[in-house]
Amino acid sequence: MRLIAAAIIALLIGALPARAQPKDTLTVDLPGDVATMDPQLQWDTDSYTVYRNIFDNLLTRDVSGKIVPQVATAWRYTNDTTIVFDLRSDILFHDGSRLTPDDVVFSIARITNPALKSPQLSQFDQIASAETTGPTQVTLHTKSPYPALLAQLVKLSIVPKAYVEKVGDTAFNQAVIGSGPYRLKSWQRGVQTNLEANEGYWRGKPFFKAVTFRAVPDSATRIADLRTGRADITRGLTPDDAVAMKNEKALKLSSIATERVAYLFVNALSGPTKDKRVRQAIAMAIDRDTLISALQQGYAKPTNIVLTPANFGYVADVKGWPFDPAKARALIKEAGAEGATISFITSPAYDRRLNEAVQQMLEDVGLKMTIAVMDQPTYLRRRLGTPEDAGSLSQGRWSCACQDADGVIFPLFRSGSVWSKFTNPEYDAEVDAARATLDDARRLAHYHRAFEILREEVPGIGLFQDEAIYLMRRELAFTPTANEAFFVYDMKWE
Amino acid sequence: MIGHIASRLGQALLASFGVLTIVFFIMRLSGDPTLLLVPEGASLEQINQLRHQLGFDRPLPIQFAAYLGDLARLDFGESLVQRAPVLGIVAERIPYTVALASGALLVAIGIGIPAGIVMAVARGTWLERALAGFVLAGQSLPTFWSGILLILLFGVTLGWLPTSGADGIASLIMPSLALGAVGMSTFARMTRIAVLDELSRDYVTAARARGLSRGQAVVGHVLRNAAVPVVTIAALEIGNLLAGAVIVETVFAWPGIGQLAIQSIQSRDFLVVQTVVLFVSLVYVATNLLADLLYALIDPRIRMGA
Amino acid sequence: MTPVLAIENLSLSIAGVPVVDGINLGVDAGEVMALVGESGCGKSITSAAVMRLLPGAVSQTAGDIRLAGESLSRLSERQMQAMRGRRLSMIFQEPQAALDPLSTIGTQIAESLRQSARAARPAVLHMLDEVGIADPARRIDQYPFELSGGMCQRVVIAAALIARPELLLADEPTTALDVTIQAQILDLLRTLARERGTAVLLITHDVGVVADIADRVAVMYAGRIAEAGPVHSIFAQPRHPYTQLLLASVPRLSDVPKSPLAVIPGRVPTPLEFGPGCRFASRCPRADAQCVAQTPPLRPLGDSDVACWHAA
Amino acid sequence: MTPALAIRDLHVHFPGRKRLAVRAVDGVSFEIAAGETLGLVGESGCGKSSLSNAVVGLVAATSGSIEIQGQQVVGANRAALRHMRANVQMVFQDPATSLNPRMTIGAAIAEPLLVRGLATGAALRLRVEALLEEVGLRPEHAGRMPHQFSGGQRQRVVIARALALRPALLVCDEPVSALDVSVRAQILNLLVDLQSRLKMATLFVSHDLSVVRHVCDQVAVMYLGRLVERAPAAELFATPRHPYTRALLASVPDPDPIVQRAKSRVPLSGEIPNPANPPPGCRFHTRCPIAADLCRTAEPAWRRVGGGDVACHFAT
Amino acid sequence: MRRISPGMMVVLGLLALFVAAALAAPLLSPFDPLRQSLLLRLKPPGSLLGGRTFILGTDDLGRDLLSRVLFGARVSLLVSVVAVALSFVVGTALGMVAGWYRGAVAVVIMRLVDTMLSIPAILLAVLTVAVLGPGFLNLVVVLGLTRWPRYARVAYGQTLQVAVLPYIRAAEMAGAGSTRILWRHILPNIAGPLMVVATSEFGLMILFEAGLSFLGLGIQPPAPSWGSIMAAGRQYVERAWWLTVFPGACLFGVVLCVNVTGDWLRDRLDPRAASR
Repeated sequence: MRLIAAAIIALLIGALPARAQPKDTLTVDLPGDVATMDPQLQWDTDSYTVYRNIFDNLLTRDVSGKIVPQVATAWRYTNDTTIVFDLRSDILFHDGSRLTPDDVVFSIARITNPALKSPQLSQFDQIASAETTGPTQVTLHTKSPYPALLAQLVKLSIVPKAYVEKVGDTAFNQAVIGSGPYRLKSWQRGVQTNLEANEGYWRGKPFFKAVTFRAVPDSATRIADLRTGRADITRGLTPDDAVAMKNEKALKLSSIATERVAYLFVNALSGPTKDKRVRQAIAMAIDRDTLISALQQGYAKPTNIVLTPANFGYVADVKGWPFDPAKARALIKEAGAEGATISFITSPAYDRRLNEAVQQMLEDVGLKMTIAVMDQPTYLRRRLGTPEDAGSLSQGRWSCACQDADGVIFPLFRSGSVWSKFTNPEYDAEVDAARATLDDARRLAHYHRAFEILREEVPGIGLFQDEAIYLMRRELAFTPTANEAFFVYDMKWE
Repeated sequence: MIGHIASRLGQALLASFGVLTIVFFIMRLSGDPTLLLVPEGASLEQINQLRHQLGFDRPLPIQFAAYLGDLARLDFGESLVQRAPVLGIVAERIPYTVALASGALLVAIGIGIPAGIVMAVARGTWLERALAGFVLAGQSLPTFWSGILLILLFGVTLGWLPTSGADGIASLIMPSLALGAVGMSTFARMTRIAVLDELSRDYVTAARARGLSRGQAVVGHVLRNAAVPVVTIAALEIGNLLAGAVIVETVFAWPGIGQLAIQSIQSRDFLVVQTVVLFVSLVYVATNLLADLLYALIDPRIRMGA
Repeated sequence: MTPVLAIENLSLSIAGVPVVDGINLGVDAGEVMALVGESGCGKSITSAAVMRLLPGAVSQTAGDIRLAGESLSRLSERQMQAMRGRRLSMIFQEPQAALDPLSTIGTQIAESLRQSARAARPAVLHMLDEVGIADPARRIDQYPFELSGGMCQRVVIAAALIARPELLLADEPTTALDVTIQAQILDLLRTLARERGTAVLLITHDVGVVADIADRVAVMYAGRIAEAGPVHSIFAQPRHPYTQLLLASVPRLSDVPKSPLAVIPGRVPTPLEFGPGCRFASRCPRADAQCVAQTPPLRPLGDSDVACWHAA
Repeated sequence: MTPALAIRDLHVHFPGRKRLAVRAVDGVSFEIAAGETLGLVGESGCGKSSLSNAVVGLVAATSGSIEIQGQQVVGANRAALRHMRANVQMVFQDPATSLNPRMTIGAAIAEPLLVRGLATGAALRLRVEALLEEVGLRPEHAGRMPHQFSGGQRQRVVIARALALRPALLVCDEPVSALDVSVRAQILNLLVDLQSRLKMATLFVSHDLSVVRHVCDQVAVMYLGRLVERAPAAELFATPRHPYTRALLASVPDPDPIVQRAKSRVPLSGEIPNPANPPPGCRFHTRCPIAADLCRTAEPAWRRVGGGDVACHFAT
Repeated sequence: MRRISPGMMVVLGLLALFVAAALAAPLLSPFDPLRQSLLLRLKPPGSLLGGRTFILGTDDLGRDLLSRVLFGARVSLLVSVVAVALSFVVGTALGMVAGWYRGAVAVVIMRLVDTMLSIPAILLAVLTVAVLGPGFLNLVVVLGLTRWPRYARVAYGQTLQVAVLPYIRAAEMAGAGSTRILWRHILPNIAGPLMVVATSEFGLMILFEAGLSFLGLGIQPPAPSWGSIMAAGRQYVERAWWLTVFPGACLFGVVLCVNVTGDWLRDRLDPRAASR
């Protein structure tokens, strides 16, 4: 009780805001708090945004999206399942200890150990083993040829072996130590995370002496924070928010097309959409251009397939279904599906307006659509459950954070995948083959055929490439990237 | 008196146990968090493996027994999402919640009770009607809307108050107003009724017959008598405050347990939700016990066990 | 001699409906004047009018109330407050209800003195003793719920009389009490009134109580006074038919058991049913056309005043 | 012939504060013969209401026996009690709360007949109308709501409802004390009239001695849970033998100032003691003007004096 | 019978107007409340576009706001009425049973009441929606399930008070069974204070639905309720004020009128029904 009282007093009189000072502190408003500081546990966007600034990863992507060195300086395949990494030797953790190949091996072993119960396990479980093979060298073995390996390793943060083993997983999560440009100073759960610059960072001293990440769930409140100078940058805004902020003098908007694709899932195994003609008719009923211009206010780029140009495997020449309501209506009549009820399941996480716009478009071609909004876990349970339970249609925004078709259409449409409500042996063969080779040209050819099958069968409809919108102070220099990375190290005042 | 309190405490703990049971089973019925924890491309085997590791494939009664066993050892468990001890996660939020609830209560009581008294004493006048309109307004606007209006007015346009967050007393003002508004109207209405009720009693006429003015009679006799029903409402209102806090805390980015609870429900972080709910129910129990003690303080009949 | 209380042509109405209609009444010092009548006849509201504690809906439409010659109707509320408790005071039907359950009886008695409970303590102790409460030093700090109904009524009387008012209004002071306690309280009231020269206006429906302590009596019916005069005359020779029937309807210990009691047919008219004539006409065995058409004035007859065309 | 009501050594205790039972009725015995009216007199808190409630089964007796027409009420189960209640009905003190304000008086009177399946439809309606006439109301009143009636008329309705089942025993709990003087006379006349016509046994509970004298054949005086005196009405009022009875009689103000003021008052001081902790010996000794040392220690036996019984060491 | 004051007449009249507008929504609405025109998004009140006048403007999908507010009245009022009716029935029944039988039955029921009251209603509602799924019926069930304890408390207290009145004893003596006594004698006489609770709950239900809409779990789109229109329009408070102000004003008006009516009923029916 006395602790609580003391805490309240501290809350009321202490912790006064570090308001709009000379600003060697950057304040970031995020929609949510960090779930775990441990980079090998949660990897939701908000957590990732924060801890990615504390840790270095084995590999990273540059602004153009190319995979480039970070802890690893170079890598080479010695055979289809073995890859050797050369590592930097000049990286120090925040406690002063040196980052060694053992730390890298430890990080891989740790995240692939089921006992850690890491939600990221499935991204790394193709790795069979890792070993130190030299003073600055690590060798990885995969279970089979795994083309997406490098893309996955971009997300592998290197944690300090000695420290983690000493304090244990739980304590590490509370007080992480990394080798990145910022170190964790304090973490007020649910409120904010304070980072301070790692002055001895191997890439050079960071521009901002400190960073504060605040958790502000309501986007209207985040915008108000920006307008009053309480925060310097925020994300997670809708296109309408962006339009409203266009004329704010002190603020500027920045947006980038991401690897996130907005699509409609179409259940090919159950309900009225079991009929291919109905699926094709739905594809023709959707007016992408209006969605992009009216709802997205232009903050999106059309795509005909369920993939964005930011991903490997994107094929521009697979033509989508044109917007043709008359033909759609005819097709539905032909299928005898006039007035059939299309059940659309969704959650508050997805844009309500898009759902309703789709509803209107389907009704315009003679279908009936009911929308059922449930909370995210319930939605997932149904969407990933049996085809009968998964609804006929739903909206999706997919990003594998690997910028590779394998991370998108394989889980979405390959038979046996929990997301897939579609079976097509030819399609399965193509995506399996694309996964089994490291040859980019061959992979692309497989994906081309795979997308042609998807176009004909319509188990999903690509809508547009989503854009990430950032609102920030006019003088902040920040270049957003397709994988929505948020490196404070790369930001500065202009 | 002590026996009474002990029996109330026993019944209250029973109620808390009921709360735990209801919440436990409803949460489990609503699905487990495995699907939220796996990355988007995970296969069914991977999902099932994680579910097994987390123990959600066990029969519900066994999970419940295990939970109660842990609880009996005061082990609140570890959050699935935050991977930290639940007790710590919840405890960190409690000061914020207490601060917000106190602020809101201050608004509710500080405005509501005087307004209620004035409404009762000035019954039938324009003053009563004006106050009634003002007071009921607090109960007639969705907080998610009034909250954003407050932010735009006091935060953005006037720049008087911080738009969000929890640093210092200034940032407590707007959330307290938004949250306290609902309670304020409840208090005002109940106080009005209680005071009117007392004003109609003989002892008020008797006091006035002894030469007390209406005001003196109200201050000297009525208010104390009217306090008992008002204290009852106050105790119940604490529960409502914590419930209303869910939306207010979201709008104002106030890191209290309301926000924690809703986020934990959405992420099916069972143990956090259960601990929050347990805390709320214990607060409810405690405030009701406190109300019992207050009755005794106010009313000699209860104090002396008549 | 100026009467302590003089009610002159008092008329009261509730939301425009007349409920008390031009009554006249006087009470002298040391005298007990009983205002007797059945429920709804307007007797309680008359006493509230004297205290100027009328409920919001009731308004005084005519007449004046004088306390020792001074018109109360003309006083401001503040002046009236200064009078209440000091020059005129009141006791109530339900003694438990008339006391604030959460204040000690000492505090409540002291209020009439406009002194703090501490300063007034000796006077309060003395007064408690005077109203016959044993062990006043202990009782003074007790709460009403710790006292029996009879003791509470003694406390209420103490609070009413401590400032030695000239007039005491007693509204059904013994109705809620047991007979043995009623006898005690009536004795106490009579004794204190005599000793202190207090004028008492006793509101009651119980003719036995009237017979016990009143000096004079006014019988009220439907907002008007039917008959008024000395207790002995009225009981010995009631002249108004209502008074006659009222007295005859009371069972007495001296009656023949199970013999039919006198009955007044019908029921009391509500204020909305008041006609132009005598308000008892609809139930009166002697009523005729004149009674229905014209209001009988209150006129002297023997020792009393009677409002009946046929009284003789 | 079985008496309409026979009470033997009846105790009704309630849980009180600090584990002390409130002995509301503490060893009372009496009988009411068929067609007879017994007045039960006493001040508030003496236990007369607890006793009458126990008789009709609304509160449970702690021990002892209550027989209505030979049927035991104490310890009877729900069904037996329901059956028995056809034989005993009650008239309550306050007509304002004795009738369901949301039910027509016709429905209220019909209820006992309806729920026991004794009459339905037209027969029921006729029966209700007859009952209304029996108590001096007009049949067309059946459709009205209680608030449309005066207190006296409501009490008539309550009586009609109690008569519907033609009970052998009628319990009247202060039936006229809430009524105005002139109305009281009407109800008393009605009760006397009904008694002579229907020959019901009546337990008439009242604090008002003049009313009791007017309607009762027998009178029992109760003080602090016990009977202190029981005698035929005429005898009790002519020669009260217990000092408490005498005090009660003296306290009743006579509606004649000459009689009243000529009366010698028996000073009865003090208040009724706490029934949870009654005084030892004679319970009345704390207030009794003739109490002696004996009274403070020995409980007086119940003995026959004249035509009645009395519990006083000194009664003659 | 007291007369109704002119002020109260205005309030009751306004309430009747809202109900009438809701009932007559199909007749009064100028356009289909669900019909979108994505090109006519967020047009201000009074806009004349393509030969159509949008009196209250359009929403973020280009639907006519006036039509949506009118149809929203139907949904909002219906949700409240049904939810109040449901919780009224459940709570009153349980409260009366507890008050009538007392003893163990009362302990069990009233502990359950305490239990329900100590779970924040909105959390319980969110969880229950997750279990039952969304939809009008489920929403109403959720509201009913979470709000019944308030009625139960009042019904319990009132039943305790009424149960000792002579007319209940008379009914017992007449031979009436418990069911008859509860239904014919107790319920009609405790209905007044319960109605007062119901009126104050009515407004809360509208707000509650709005709160769930804010969390995305209220009425299912595209059907409009005042709460869901406001929750959706909240994002445009500055850019398109009309989206929140008009439904907000209606909501405010109805809740105010119902609350005033509740206070008035309370003063009229039962000045002692102070505590919930």
